[in-house]
Amino acid sequence: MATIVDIAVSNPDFSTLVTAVSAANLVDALNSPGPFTVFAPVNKAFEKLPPGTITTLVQNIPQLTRILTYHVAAGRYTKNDLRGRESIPSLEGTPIDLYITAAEFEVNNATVIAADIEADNGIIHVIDTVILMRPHWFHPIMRWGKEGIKSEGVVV
Amino acid sequence: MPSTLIEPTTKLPPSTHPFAEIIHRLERGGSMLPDTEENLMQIIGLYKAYAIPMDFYWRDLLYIAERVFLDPVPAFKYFLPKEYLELANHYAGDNADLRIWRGYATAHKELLEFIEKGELKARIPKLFHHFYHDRINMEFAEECMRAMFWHRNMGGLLEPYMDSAEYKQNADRAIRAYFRDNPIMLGLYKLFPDMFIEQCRQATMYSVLGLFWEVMCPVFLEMSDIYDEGGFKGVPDAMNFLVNGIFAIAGRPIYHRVYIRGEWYDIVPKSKGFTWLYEAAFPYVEAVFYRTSPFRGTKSYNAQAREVPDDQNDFHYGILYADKFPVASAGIPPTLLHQDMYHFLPQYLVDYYQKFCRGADDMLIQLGVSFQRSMYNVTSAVIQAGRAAFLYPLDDPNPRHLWANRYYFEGQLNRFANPKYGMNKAARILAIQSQDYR
Amino acid sequence: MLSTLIWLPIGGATIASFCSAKWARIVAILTSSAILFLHVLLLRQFNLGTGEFQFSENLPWLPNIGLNYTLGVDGLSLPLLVLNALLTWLVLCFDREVKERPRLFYVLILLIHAGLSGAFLALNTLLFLLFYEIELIPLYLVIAIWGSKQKNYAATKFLIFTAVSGILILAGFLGLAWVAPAPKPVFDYQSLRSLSLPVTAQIVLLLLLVAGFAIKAPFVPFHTWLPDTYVESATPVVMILGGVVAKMGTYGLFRFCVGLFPEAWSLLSPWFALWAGLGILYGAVTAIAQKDIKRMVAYSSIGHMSYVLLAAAAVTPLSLVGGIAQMVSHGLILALLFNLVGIIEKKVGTRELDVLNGLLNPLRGFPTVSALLILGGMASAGIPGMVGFIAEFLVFQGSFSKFPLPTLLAILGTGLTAVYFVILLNRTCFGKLDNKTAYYPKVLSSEKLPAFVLTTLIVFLGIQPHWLVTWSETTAQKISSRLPSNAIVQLINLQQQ
Amino acid sequence: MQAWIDTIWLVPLYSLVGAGLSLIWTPSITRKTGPRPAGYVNIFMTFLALLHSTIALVGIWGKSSQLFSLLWFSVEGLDFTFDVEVSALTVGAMVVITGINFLAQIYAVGYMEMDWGWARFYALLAFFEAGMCALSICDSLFFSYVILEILTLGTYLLVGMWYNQSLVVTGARDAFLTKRVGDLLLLMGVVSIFPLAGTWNFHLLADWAEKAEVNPVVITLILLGLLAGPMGKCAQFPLHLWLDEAMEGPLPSTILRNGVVVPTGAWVLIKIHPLLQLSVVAQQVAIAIGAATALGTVLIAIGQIDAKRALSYLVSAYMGLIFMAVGTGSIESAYLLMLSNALGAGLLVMALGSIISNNITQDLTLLGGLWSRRPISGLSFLVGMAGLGALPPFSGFWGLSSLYQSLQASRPGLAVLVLVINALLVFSLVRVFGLVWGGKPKQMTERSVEPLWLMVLPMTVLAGVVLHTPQLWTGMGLISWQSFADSWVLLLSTLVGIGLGAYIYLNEGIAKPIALPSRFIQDFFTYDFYTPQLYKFTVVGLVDIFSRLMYWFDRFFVDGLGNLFGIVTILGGESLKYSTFGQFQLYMLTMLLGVGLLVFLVFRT
Repeated sequence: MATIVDIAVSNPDFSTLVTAVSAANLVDALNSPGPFTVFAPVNKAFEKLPPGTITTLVQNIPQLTRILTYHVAAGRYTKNDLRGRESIPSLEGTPIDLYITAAEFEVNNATVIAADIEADNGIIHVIDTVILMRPHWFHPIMRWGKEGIKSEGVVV
Repeated sequence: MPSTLIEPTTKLPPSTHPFAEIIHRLERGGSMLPDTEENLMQIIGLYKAYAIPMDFYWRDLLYIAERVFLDPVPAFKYFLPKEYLELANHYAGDNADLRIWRGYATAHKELLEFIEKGELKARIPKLFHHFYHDRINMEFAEECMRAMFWHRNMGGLLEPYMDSAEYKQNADRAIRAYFRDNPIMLGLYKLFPDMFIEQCRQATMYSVLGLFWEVMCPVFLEMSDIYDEGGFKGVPDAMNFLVNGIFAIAGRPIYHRVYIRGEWYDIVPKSKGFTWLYEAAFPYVEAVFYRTSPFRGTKSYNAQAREVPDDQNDFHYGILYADKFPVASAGIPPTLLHQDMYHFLPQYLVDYYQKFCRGADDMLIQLGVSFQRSMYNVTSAVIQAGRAAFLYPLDDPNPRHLWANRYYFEGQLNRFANPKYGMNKAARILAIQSQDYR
Repeated sequence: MLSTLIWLPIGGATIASFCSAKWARIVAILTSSAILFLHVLLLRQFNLGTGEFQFSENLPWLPNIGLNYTLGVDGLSLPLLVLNALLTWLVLCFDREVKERPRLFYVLILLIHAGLSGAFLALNTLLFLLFYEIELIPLYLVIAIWGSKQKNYAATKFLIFTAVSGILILAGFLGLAWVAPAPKPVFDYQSLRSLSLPVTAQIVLLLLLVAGFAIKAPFVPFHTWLPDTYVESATPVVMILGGVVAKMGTYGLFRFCVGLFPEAWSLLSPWFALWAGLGILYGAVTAIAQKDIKRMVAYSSIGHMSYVLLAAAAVTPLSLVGGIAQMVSHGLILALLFNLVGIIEKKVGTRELDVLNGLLNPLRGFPTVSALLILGGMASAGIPGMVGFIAEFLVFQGSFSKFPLPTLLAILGTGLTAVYFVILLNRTCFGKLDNKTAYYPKVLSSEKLPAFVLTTLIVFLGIQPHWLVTWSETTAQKISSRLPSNAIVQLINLQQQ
Repeated sequence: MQAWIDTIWLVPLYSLVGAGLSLIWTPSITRKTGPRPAGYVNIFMTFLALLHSTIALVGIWGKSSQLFSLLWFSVEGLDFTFDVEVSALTVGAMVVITGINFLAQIYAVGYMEMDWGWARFYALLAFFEAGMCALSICDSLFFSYVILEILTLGTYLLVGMWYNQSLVVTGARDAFLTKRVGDLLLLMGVVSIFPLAGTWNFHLLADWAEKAEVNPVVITLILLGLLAGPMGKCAQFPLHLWLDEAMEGPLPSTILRNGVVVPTGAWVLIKIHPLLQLSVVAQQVAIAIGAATALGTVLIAIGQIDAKRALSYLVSAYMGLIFMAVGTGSIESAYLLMLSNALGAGLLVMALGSIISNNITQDLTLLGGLWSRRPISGLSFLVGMAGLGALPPFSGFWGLSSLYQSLQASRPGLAVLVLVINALLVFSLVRVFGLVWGGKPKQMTERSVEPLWLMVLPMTVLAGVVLHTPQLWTGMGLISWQSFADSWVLLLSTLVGIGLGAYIYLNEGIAKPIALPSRFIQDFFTYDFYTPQLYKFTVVGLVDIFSRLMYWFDRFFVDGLGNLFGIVTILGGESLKYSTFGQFQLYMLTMLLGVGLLVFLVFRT
């Protein structure tokens, strides 16, 4: 079977991702045994980003690396494996939020448009939006919004 | 001619939040600041007036972080050498990494003129301008830095990194090199190493804020130029420009290096992958717009009076909560910033302020209120950018997504409705909804 | 010379009443400036060496009833004349508040000035009374025309009280003329002074006069016209009213009560001293309870006039100089305070202590007005370095050896003065401006000018008090020397029993 | 050299000139540029004053004091003369005042770098400096009163610096009124002593006191009045609360206040000390007040969680010791204590201020763990402690030991009290040190750097001065090591204090905050013996109720009577609402009646 990188390279929909991964020198890492679970944004996902975003990242490889590693989790997780979990830790360090029902599979604010693409060294879930690390205040704010002002939720 | 807002296809029931009207405006892609021509003029004018002192702030912050570093008697830290005045902004000019401002990369011409002549309009030695307090109030920039430094746990990876062994090693190398010829300081360093490391952390924070403002300065200048060309149709346009700017620059590296005897010492190397958005922008907004520390002129520091919160998270003394009327009274630090902006107000704003309240006499307060409006707009941009980055488009057809957006907006606005320590009373969000607040 | 002081303002008023409003103002300014200049001349020519009346003028008028046009000035009347000239000048030159019927206003103020000068200069009891009464008409009109809401009530109350005061004084003077052992009724001050009357008669007449002047000054409990009148009057009016008009009461006390009935005065003075001490406390305590800044300043006046009573009671040269100084200092300070309070009321639209706040704010408040208000309040509370302290201290030091207890009460009173002025300053000047309402118009520099002039004088005379006290030294000695010594008083006391 | 001495009266004027110039930079006058020149100008003027007084001090050193008088004005034979005494002591006091103000002003450049009220602030500091310098050469009771009273106003304005803040407003009010109470009693004393002594000159008063024969009750009352002034200034029971509230003012002014402003009262007390021999009761009262204050406030200080207040109460305690010293006639120790306090208390405030300036909180329970990162401030604090407590060879010891020895002979009970107070004082300082510098970092102290050099430099300079004071004293022959041998018990009490403090507050094993077994007792100390409440229910409440009552009486009784009278005479002036013209007629009627009566009376004869 093919590695994660092989699969990505073979699909023109991932061309931006592949460019980014090679710019960040992550090809070798993603070719290693792993296993990894990769949330792979399609080209359209990158196009959704405002102009200039990619330029800046490509100029700054460590920062690009950080964004890319946020799309990768250690271990091989299919959609079913992930069911019932709220999040999994990414390689970058920040957890990736999950929302999974029978019909839906969302990570952060991205929707998985093709789940469970098996590779030698892991598994790929194709997503329609580039996901970004949610800052630490994100969840308390969401909770506070949901519970209303009276909950006196404190932003940590 | 307000700019067009989004009309979502899927509709949610009306919000029941105390600021429901503002929530609805945000959901349609608007700003917390109402979309009026007057507001647009005020905020853009203030961005311009802010950008020019900011051009000094970021250059001097970097100068202090990189050159002054741990000088025990930094008496001349506000005297920028030519090198730093000519330092090319990475986001302006022909050789920019990403050209945000179409102008030039060196220090702004109005700034240079001010440094040279000041309000005294006299070509006298710099030192005299300095002692006459005819200068940029760098103290304000340093206070913002201190707020970011003192308030902790605002996210990002840099903050924990500063406590790591790796950081201490880097700092140690730089400190030893810096004090190579100064046995007294070296001896002190031996005795109290933590004191020096802590100073070094502060220098790092100088660098962080300098790098943050290096970006904001051309952004604001460009906005002013676009406005002058008739480019913005309304407040949301101005906000969206900021949202796009935030995205574009999000990945900008944050680092700290020190220049000692012709050699650069990395204290926080670029290779750590620290980014502008996570390590500078978010902490900045949190520390400066929301928290800072109570003005001594308005709150008692008496521990028994319990006016100052016990928990840093409850601090709410930033621009979004500040009372602008005491500006220029004793103990009101933002006066420094307002004075700096006062020098660079565009003519249309000067004329505008002349027409209200006491005209030239209380311009400092009037521009302070405008500044508050403009910062509510910047905060709106941060909130919208956060929504775009971490949540869903405003015209998302999925109601669950729209609900998430609403929770997000309501959660953000709860910060202005919280009765704890009277934050709801302090927040000026309702005041800026009206044009009569000035 | 002295006649000019009376007739010049009357002449000015006459001319002004035939001019247009604009010209009337110019005439008023010119007249008042000329008057002020004449007073400076008077100061220069005044002989400090004698306690006698100077520049005397005497014209028989209605000799058969003893009404003669006799004028003279001494160290008692001189400072008050100058105060009168100064305040009139300030009011006429700098006032911009009176927009309605300005011509009438200028005319009336000049007439009031003339009346007051006449009263201070008159050396004939009937002439004094004439001026004392005549000046009431324009005063009544300025209160009733330019006052605020309850002006009619206030003006009427003022009128009734002062009329009663006039009748009492008239009765006293007539009685005095009546009992005088002379072929014709005596109204001439100099002659009256040389009379020696039976003590009982002295006491009766003295009490009549004291009651009359006590209403005018006023002293507790005859003061109730004061708060209403002061509060309802327009700022320039109340500056004159509180600054000089009230001084006629204390002037009369010095001139006629102490001057004409030395024995009776010595006899009753312990009671007067106690009255003064209690009055000071009463005024201070009631002022503390006020919620309206103008009313508070008005109440402060009640206590402060009683210092003069204390000084008069003691009749030592020092206390008399102090008393005269206190009249001047009180006139200056009260005029300053009313001027500033008037500015605040005009700009903010309220005088309520609970509403006012944060006026020291440098951009949106009134920093200069507030700073001067602090200075004025502190001067009134007797903080050294300002004129109020000098006057009060001389009164205290002068009175202490004679009446220790009332003096200590008076000192306590200055403490309470500090209490209400601190309340006033804390509420109005300190604190934070309200974001919703604090869009007050700014104070023009021309509006601040009278306050600056007064402040300069208050501080200057506080630092260089020589210029305050030197005028009245010999006069005070003379008045005091006419008092019988303590031994004689005791003798009289014994006889009474 | 003599020229410098002859012109010593210029010293207060320098700072007054500075204060006057500052007005130019008030924000309502100078709008286009900032207010900082006001600070620089005043620092320069203070420097001139410091220079002048130092040169004069060198000149007058070892010479006898020079007395002269300047006539202010004279009225009715009463001469108001500003009597001046130029001696090493008085000029030395000037050097201390100008020196500390110089350091405090430089410190303020750093501490208040973001304040826009420099003009007012520096003008007021200069005002204080001028007042205190004038007081130090003043040899007249009258002028001492005048200066104290003016400084009371200065306190009101200086505490009221940040007038937008509500507690500042009440603090300024209370400081003013409390001090004013003392001043008024002092004024009563000033007024009432003159008829007896015939002079206000301190030297002449002292001469008079030696042979005066006066009514003991009268002189006791007068002396109690004279004592009240210093009591108010020195924040002694029961007039001590204002100092607590004055802590709402800017910290650099606290340096000056704790160091030298509060001791102005003690200075005047020492000046009137020769009079105290006229009344044993007055002496006893001075001692009792001093002892009660010293013990009470040092206990209150231990109960404070606010950093500034924990220090301010110690100043009251120290002043209490001076009251004891003056009451027992131990003047030399009073002077030593005063100097120790000026330097030590000032330094302590500087050290804590450098912490507060960037750790924001003043709450001691939220501070901690700063030693490794803030050692300079920590060391300065320790030096300040050595400057106050009896820790030989440092300066605090000598004053205390001198007092202890003088008491040991005459009043052993009080000597023991001094030991206790010293132990508690040291304990309270170790407590503060432990809470701020000891322990582990807390949220608010996780990030903390030594502040700007403009604060660190004056702090270290003052620390150096404190460390060298004993050397100076030895050089001047003021102290000798002999006294160390005589008062080793004092050292013991210090060690007990340090030991106990260190055991509790530098010990991780003991949970903090320390709770006393009785909540009541703890609150009793924390809330300052409930003095605010006491005031509220006694003096303040009384004045409040009484004033309302009197006003009610005034409105409804006095005024009502007047109105009734008015109604009877003119048939209801208010209710009938006459037109202006109608009233005018009425008045004319009264006039006519009066004149008619006159004519009738005249022609009847």
